[in-house]
Amino acid sequence: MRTEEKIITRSRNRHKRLDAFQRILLLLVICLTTLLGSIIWTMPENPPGLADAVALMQEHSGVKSPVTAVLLNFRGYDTLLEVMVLLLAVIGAWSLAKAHFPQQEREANPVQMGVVRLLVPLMFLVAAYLVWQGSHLAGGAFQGGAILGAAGVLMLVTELPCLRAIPAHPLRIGLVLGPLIFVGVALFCLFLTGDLLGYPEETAGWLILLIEAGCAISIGLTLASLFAGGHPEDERPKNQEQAKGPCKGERP
Amino acid sequence: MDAIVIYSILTLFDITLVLTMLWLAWYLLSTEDIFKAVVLFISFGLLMALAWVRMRAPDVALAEAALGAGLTGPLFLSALRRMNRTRKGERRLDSNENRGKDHNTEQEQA
Amino acid sequence: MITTLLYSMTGLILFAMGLFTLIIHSHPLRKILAVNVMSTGVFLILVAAAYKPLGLGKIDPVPHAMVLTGIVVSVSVTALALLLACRVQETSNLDLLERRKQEARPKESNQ
Amino acid sequence: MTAFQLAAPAWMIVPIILPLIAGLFCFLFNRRIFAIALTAALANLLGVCILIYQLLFFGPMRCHMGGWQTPIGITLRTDGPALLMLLTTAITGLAVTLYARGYFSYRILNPRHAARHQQQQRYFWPLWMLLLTGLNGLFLSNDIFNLYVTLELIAISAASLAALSGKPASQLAAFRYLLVSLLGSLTYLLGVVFLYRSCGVLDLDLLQNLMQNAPGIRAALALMSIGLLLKTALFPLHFWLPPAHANALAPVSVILSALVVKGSFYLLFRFWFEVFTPIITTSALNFMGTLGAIAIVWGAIQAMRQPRLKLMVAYSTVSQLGYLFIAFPLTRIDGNIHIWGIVIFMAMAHACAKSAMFMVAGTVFLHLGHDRIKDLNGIRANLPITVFAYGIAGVSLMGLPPSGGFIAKWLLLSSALTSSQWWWALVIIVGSLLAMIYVFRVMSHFFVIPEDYAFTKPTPVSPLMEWPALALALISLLLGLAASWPLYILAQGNVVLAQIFPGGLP
Repeated sequence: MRTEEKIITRSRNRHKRLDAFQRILLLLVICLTTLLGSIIWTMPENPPGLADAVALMQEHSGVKSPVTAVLLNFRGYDTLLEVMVLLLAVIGAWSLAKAHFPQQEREANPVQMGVVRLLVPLMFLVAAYLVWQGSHLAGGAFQGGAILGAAGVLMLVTELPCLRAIPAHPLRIGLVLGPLIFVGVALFCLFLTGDLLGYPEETAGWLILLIEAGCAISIGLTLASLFAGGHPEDERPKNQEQAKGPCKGERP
Repeated sequence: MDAIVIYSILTLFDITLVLTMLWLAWYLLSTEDIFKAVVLFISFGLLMALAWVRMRAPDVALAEAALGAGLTGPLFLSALRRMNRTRKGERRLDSNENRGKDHNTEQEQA
Repeated sequence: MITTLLYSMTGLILFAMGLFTLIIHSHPLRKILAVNVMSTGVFLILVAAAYKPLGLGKIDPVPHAMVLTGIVVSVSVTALALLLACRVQETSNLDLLERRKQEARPKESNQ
Repeated sequence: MTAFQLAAPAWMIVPIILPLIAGLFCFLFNRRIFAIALTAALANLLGVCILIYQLLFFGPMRCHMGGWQTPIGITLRTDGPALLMLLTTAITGLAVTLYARGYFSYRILNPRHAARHQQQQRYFWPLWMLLLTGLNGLFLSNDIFNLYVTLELIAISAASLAALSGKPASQLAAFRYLLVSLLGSLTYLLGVVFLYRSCGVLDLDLLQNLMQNAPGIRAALALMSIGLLLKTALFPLHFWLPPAHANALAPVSVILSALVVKGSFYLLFRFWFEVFTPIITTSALNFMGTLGAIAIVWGAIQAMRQPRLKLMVAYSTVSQLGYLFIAFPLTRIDGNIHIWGIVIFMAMAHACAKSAMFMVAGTVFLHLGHDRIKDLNGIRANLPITVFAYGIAGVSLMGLPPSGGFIAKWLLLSSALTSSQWWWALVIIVGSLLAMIYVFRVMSHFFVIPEDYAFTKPTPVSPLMEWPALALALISLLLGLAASWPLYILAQGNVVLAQIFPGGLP
């Protein structure tokens, strides 16, 4: 602990002066930035892009918003993998520690409770609206999911007693719901059209909305679980009750 | 004439926004106090949302506002709180009050 | 095109500042903050390239989709890194404590 | 049902979507996780075999995701190098899956920490399956932004796996590993941004056609290369690798060392020798070769000095990665003939041999409770198969005939000599000698049985822990005998190679 303490105090009392290594590094970074900056400076004024190509195919995508079209139709495979990245973050977090809840029940602050009662339903509504309008305006699964996640964070901050008892299995189902729907739709399209995620043109809009709804729920749960910072209370092997080995992350 | 006025106002806005962002970023990266840095990071995220709107990227702006301010900030704050609590907990453990409870340090195989 | 250039340069400077901080600072939270600033810089360059003033052509939606993907990825990675940083501190503190205990009674210690 | 004809490119998604679904189910269910993972690993191998069959009979293929053509859609593609990497991943992955089963069941038998070990196993499977998804996606993808997403997928799952053991050292190493991976990904992404601004497309084929010597493209190449080098742990950037690989659980070390670093290396190599070839300069190639040479010697010297077996194997990875980079400067003069063969051979042989080595290290650790090299005496009496596997894998690492490592080094040597760049040949020979020293140093401890050695009753080690290691070691040994077969696959669809060996390789 002494060394830890020392490191901490050293970083606290860091002097403004830089040592030799840091100066060299600073010089290097400045050179790099200048070089890259000059390259950007000389780049052509109208960079080539895919705007026209996307606009050309827009009407076949089933949605009116170009960003949603790119995200869920033209480059839907990217988004599928990215939803997996989110899920991976939760699996990684659950493997690291147990969620932190204070040991004793605490009487919730009435002001906080009032805020939660007022805000959380409102946030659910906003999230649903964002997912719905994602097909023609700004919005979509990520934005809706982020709002849902923020609602979850709000509830976690208030330390609602009901959150402590959330069982692991339904939570897991909720977390994989979005990815499962996504994969399911992708394989369904494979059967129908021979291409993974190759939506039939007339139903593309509805399939995209289905994926977005599922993903929004999962993303919201994912972000809230990440905030909770670990796996739920009862996430413990079933048949090993006698071996009361302490879970990692359990702290006195 | 009008176009020029709008253009110069916009450019002025751009320069202000950019300078504020750079200053904020520099400040949050160099300040001694981590808590202050996190709070500054949240406001930096909000400014970024403004910049995305200016870049005509409303989708990104929405995501940044919700994720940057609504989630990343609380994440950092809770991590900071957890770290501080650990340091306090360590002191308590250090004075041998809870000797029996520090079970997750048993040397493990592999 | 001054706007594109302005924001691109800002993004580049943000990237450089983040990089510098990431290398020289030792506090884990500051490192994670630095990575976040860096990623914001990269996204800014990407979106600035797609910018067209109102009425001067279409905006390229592909970079926007890419940035959206990137933001969500960076949030999840940030969360994981923060948790890992907390775990590092918790386990290393307890480990040091344990080691000192073992040093205090070296006879009983058995690897 | 065009999707299910054997000639259909849609088969390409099998190695991606199957581990993905398996990962989801492994996370969702509490029981039968191993059955799910094993099924996925077997089906993955089968899928790769189908893809190889396709390549041999129908040639390289492109699969347009969602049916969208290249400028806006994402394309997957198969060719010789990608399929050989996929095959290596599938075989090693299957062996790791079996080994991990044996490893975890052995540890759960220990009642003291059963709950913790069970929990580790619980999360190991979904993380490993999703890592496999990321790797397969990386080898197949033909789109620079999609490659970024797969890189992130790999980075997060690899860092989580590295932290799985819960020991303080592993957590710190994993944190550092995560940060380095993130830095690498971000630098890569900045390169992608520069490339998109210069060319306006994301597909590798289209980029190849647009390649010109513009400053923006050069900057993009430099940034992407730095990002990937950081992930591949080439010499000055290797600092994060030994702690992360040596402190992880044994199956995780296998995955990280044999497969994960190969992913970013494969990407780097493909960029340099396929997409950006017109703007690569000789000095850049020589620079990479020099770094590789330093890595070979430095890694080997460090490996010789390590007190612990796992650390030694980890430093040996640093050294062996250097051979992959020493191939760079030999290409220009050699006219691109051998280069893919050398590199893919080296990667395959190293993946098999190094996984066998890490499996051996893990088994020894479980058996003895430590892996200090000087106290390993006499383990041969208790773990004969494991020690045998170590010896064979060592042969491949040293590059003795008939191993796959020998073929790769022989190809390297011959191109170095024919292009009269003898200094690279010198480095290769010195590296092999050093490898011999560090392999034999451990071997001598395995075999020497001191006089006062007390033969303890051997604790039964699951056969699942011993046989996969031996199988992989044998594969890396026999790779040299069957060398013409991978080279034949490599020649499919490769214009240069096909001209040289019209009827396949002798």
